[in-house]
Amino acid sequence: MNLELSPAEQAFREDVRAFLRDNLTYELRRGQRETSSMYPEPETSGPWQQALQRQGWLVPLWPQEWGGTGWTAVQRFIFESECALAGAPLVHPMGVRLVGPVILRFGSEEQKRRYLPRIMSGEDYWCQGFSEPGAGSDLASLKMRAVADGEDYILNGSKIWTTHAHHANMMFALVRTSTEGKRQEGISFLLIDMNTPGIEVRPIATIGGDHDVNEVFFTDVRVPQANRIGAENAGWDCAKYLLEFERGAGIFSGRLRSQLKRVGDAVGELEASGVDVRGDARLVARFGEVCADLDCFEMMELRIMGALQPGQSPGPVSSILKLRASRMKQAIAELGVEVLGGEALRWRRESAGDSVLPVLVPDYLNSRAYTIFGGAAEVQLGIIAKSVVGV
Amino acid sequence: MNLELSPAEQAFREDVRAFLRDNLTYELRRGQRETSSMYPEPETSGPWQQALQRQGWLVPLWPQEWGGTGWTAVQRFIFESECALAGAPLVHPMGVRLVGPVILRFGSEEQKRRYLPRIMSGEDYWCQGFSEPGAGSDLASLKMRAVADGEDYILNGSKIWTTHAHHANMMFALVRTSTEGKRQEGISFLLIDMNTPGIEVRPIATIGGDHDVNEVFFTDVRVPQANRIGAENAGWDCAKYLLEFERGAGIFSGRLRSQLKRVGDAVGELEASGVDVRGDARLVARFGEVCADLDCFEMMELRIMGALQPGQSPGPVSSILKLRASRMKQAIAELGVEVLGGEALRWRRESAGDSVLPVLVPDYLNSRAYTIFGGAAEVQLGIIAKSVVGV
Amino acid sequence: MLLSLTELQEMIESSVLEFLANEYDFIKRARSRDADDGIAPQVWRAFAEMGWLGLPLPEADGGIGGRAMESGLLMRAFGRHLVVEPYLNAVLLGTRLIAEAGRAEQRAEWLPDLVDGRRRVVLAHDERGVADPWSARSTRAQEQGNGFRISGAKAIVAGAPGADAVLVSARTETGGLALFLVPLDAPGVTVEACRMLDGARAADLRFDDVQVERAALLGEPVDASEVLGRILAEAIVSECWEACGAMQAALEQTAEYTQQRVQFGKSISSFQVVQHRLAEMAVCCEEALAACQLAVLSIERDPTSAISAAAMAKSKVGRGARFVAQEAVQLHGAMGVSEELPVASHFRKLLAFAQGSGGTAHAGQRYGELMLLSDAWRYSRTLPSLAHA
Amino acid sequence: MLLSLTELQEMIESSVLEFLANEYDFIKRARSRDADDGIAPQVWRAFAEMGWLGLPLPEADGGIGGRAMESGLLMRAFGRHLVVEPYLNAVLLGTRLIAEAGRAEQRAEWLPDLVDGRRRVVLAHDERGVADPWSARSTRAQEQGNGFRISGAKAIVAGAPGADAVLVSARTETGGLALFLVPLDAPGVTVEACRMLDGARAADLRFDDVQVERAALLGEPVDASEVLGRILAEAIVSECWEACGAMQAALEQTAEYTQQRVQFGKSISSFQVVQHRLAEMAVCCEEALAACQLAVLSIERDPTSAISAAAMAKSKVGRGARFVAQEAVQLHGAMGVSEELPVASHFRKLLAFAQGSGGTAHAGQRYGELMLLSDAWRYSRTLPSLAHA
Repeated sequence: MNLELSPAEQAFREDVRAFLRDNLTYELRRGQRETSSMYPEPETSGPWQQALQRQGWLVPLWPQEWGGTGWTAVQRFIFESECALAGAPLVHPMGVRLVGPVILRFGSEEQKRRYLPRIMSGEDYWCQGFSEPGAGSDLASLKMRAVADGEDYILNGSKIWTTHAHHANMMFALVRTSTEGKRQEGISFLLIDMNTPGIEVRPIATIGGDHDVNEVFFTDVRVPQANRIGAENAGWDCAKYLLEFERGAGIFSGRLRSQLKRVGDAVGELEASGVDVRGDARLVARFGEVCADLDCFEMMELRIMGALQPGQSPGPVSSILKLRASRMKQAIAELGVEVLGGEALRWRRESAGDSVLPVLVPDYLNSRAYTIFGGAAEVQLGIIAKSVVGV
Repeated sequence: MNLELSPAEQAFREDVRAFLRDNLTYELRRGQRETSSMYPEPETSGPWQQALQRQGWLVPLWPQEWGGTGWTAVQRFIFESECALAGAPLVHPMGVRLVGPVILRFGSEEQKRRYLPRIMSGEDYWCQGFSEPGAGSDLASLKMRAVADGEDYILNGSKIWTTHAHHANMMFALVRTSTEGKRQEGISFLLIDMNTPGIEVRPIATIGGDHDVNEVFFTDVRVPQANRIGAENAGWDCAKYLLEFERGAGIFSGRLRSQLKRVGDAVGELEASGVDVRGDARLVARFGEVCADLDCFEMMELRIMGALQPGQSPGPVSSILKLRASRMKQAIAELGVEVLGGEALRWRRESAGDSVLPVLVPDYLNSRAYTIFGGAAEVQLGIIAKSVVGV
Repeated sequence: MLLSLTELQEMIESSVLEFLANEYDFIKRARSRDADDGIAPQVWRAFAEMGWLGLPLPEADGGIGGRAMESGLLMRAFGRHLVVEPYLNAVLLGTRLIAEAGRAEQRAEWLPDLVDGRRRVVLAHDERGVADPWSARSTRAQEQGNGFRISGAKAIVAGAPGADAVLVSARTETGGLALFLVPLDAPGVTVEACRMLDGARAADLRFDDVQVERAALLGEPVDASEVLGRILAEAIVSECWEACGAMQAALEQTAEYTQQRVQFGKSISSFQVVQHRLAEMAVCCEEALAACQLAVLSIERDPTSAISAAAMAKSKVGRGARFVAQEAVQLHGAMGVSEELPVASHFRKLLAFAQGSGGTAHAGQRYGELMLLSDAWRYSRTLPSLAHA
Repeated sequence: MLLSLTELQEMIESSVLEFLANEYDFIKRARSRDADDGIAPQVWRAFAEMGWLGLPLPEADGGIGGRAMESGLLMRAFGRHLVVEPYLNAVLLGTRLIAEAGRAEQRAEWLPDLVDGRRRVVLAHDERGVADPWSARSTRAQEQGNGFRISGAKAIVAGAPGADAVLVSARTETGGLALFLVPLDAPGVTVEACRMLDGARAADLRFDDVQVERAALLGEPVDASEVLGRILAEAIVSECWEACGAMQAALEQTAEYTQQRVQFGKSISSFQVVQHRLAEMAVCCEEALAACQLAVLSIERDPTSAISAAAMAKSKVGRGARFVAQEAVQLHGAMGVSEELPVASHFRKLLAFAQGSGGTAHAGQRYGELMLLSDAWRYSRTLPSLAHA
């Protein structure tokens, strides 16, 4: 076992750094640094997506014919780490990491030709219509109906917690096309133009004060059946594939360290303004523990994700990564609040020059969602017990 | 609400203190202080039981005609606190607090006259035969058979985790007298002379190195049916009553503070020998937190137990007390180990003059049993959820 | 011993709860939250009418004569309903300090208006980077002519927007701590308003060579550390009661939500891990209540124990508050991070509590120091201390 | 990058595991535990025959040339089987220090016997009340004539009973730290044997004006702090591997036990809270392994990072060890506190680990200090550092 880079890996890393030096502007870094919600706003993620697209690095995991890079897992780890540590914006994942792979796997040639280039160019901005008011961790209980009518479906119902629905012009959604058989068997996967009449987007205010998620109401919304991916009632397979793909796609450690850097920078900023942070032995110890946790998480992630073959999924062990990543996010955010001390009582959303302080409290508040969304911690623990421990 | 003592309560407290001054010898206090297992050895608890008996304070909760004191709940709290804080030995509870009340409630006049005086005098030393190798938290699944034969029962089976069975001359036990109907309905409550042929006591070595518990094997052991308390197959009622009574009898806070005093004394002892314990800010903070926890536990216990009418049981809220008391025990013990630092690596069982250090590690090791025995923490949490939260 | 509430205490608690249930539900609360100074006029007026603006004052001053327990019960109800009005900083600190430390003419000038709700004075004590509520301040007051010149900055002073004056704590040349009554429109005072984490309004205050007359000094020209320290400690205990109310409400809302919410074909309250989590939350709430009760009973018994009681209660309630807040959100699932239900507001309230007044961890450390300096940990904390044999 | 073990590493690990599975099960382990010096002669002989007593030594010294990873894998297997022999203090510290810091004649005199198992030297470094492994010692060595006079006390020196000599760390008059090879039967040396929490044997050593010749000084007369500090750090990392093995074994035993144990009509592993607890334990084990791997790979990349790597690993593994040990016992129910199953022994082993070498909490604090003194926390810990832009 060793962590030394081969000459090729070393050269690749230098290419990535050169690219970042040339393309990652101050504004983009600042946009990411000031983001307290899960994803940056399109004015930050968009230009970055275009830079990656120009470089040919936007969709590393796609087949090479469709723009994939053919990188090894270690290359991908290097790429993700370098981007995150340099403070690059997070690419909005709904297109390139979620619906893209589903279209690649289950879509028709026509669908591929129509949607994939628009995903890459950013012309389409996607949102995900999975969760419903009654269906969270138990996704298969979703109820939104799609009733066939000529060449269309008529949609009625609602989706909830829809991230950036207010920015998106497209939604991929799971809808119920049949109420017979097992609950999973009556679900279809649809692509929906958000400008279709009958769609209403209502913002949901959230704990950190960001406008991130929405409820989306559908009243007699007409969607062409041609927008269905795969067969009718076979949408559950798409959803499973999407989750499986997502599982093999996430590299969290760089992003988490980038978050830790904000906290470390806050220590420096407070000390520079005369506050004695390092004199608090308990806080120093907590900083050390969080650093140790993150170092180990990074090693664990590299060992698991870095050893994958192209297209290979890490399997159930990814639940350990997901669980730990979400808790790390919370632990780092909580450390940030502890560093702030009484300053955390201040509620300020507006930017304050280059100060990292204002983002720390909203970041902590929003971090509470990380053990809830995308497979709650309790769900991950159940998977780990069954698949890793084997009980 | 106030905590001021009435003149009568004040006078009572002074009586208790006077009694302790006159009767609690150095040897008795030392015997208790050096006890790392759950109960002190008979040579420590025995003489103390006799002193209490002489004073008429041995069985406060029994009816006054049988030796009870008729104290108010606050008086009992004062009594238990003063005894514990003065370092008095714990009275072995199997006779006076467990089987005694069962005999008082369900026993015949003859049984009462035979057993109660011997419990009080200490002539009989009791152990409890409830748990079996397959029946722990799920007590009703016990299997040890008692088959009627003339005027006797013939017992076959085994009991486990039997505290002080190696000291006891009497056991009260739950045995299966029927395998029909619900599991709870075929159980009887028997008193067993430990000198009966066919009984074998095997010590079980435990984590802290103490000999505290045993496995007891029964091979064709003949016990007179006259030793049965209550009707045949009605033993479950006795067990429930015993547990209910026990629930209303425990006052933990004084004992816990007495344990904390050992830890605080260890700080003093180490500092006197040149070790800088108080210079460790984290340890000081942890000491403060444990103190705060205990202070609040004491207040909570006083509010709940001190408000009871004679004979009244606190009900399911006692699960909160039991849970917290067991965890406090562990937290104090763990603090003791942290205070020891590297000295905790030393395994020494022998006494070392007046030093409190040797007892801290075994105390911590044994403390792990407190969330297991007598209703595991998981069982208490289930009761709290159902009865206190109401879900 | 009396282990239950007195009739007066029960009356105060039930009248506060009744008022808030009617006039301060999660919807009506927006009136206060959205007001520029964080106060809905009709609410503050009602507080005055109910006598609560004089709760901690002796009857001679137009108050109710409430002690620590009465303030605690009121604050617990406030915590349950997430009251954003600056009651603590205005009444339990500002008004009370004037009543206890003010000279006769100061009391006469201010108290009637404060109790009536016509004017409002808040304490300006916290400074940036100074965690411990009882440690020295950087703000200085220098004698000059027949008055003082005050320089320094106070951070996030709750209730300052719209207040008539603040009580500024400042170090004097003798090294002691003094309190000055300073109108917010005095020359040299800069007021920068901000919102607080729990929805309340506050302001950062800067004092640039602010000239005040000698009469602005609260009380006689002696060190105010003792009275300020004690009343700050009592206020921290009151905050613990407030947190206690917020915790209990969060628990109840979570228990209810988990019973209604169905996943995988059953209510999530039927999952064992959810049940145990709720049970742990209930234990935290019971312990937090005990901490609050013990703190006020200790203070009522011996006012000099206030700082120790505050550190104890803050450490205990703060740790429980963190657990209850986090689990309440987690068990609410996505609804926990939305503003549709009160739970997110409870979370922020409890976070504000945990971070305020020096923070939870600091309180534990301080209590540890106080304990190890004495031998108080050897004795019962509920039974009165005796001359020890 | 190579993210899997090399063939040599796999071979070492499997041979150790195979030997221990055959010769060191929970019953046979009693031979070692009950031996007066905590060593079963046939076990130590076998260690020598397998070459493990020379594992960390270069081949030129009769060793295997194992680096941090090889030592770690062996120690992980030792942890799984709860080996009580003083391998760490004798081989990874005593022997290795002589090999790395000894003069040629010292190496020639001692190494062959140590590698063959004929003699044994352990490090005597820990002192009462001194937590940090790298902080100054109180034991002093004063130059006298052509030698030194050593005075001081060393606490709980593992493996001292039956050892031929100890390497004593002592402060010299120049303020540096030196190591001295002192036979245990030297005049002025007092040996008081004791048992350790994990079943091993140790002794408290007192040195009362012990006279040694100049030749007893290990290595040249220069400060040994650097080499001792680094090798101590590597030993702490090895202890982390050992704990990692014990944690994994405790997890597996608990998973198996909960599947067999039936309560309320079903195996307790079917209760959701038990499943989640097991899952949390599994996560701790995975993370502990990652900590150990990262630590050895960091040290192999840059030996000067050993102290930082040790603090990181100790903090992480120590916290996980506490959780896994406590839950393993709890989930075993009463069987967890009895000696009938190995779990109680794993608990004690993991407690000893957590308390040793300065303790878990101290390691976290030290790592925090090291991090905040540098900007290492800004960069990836797995990718090699570059000149930063």
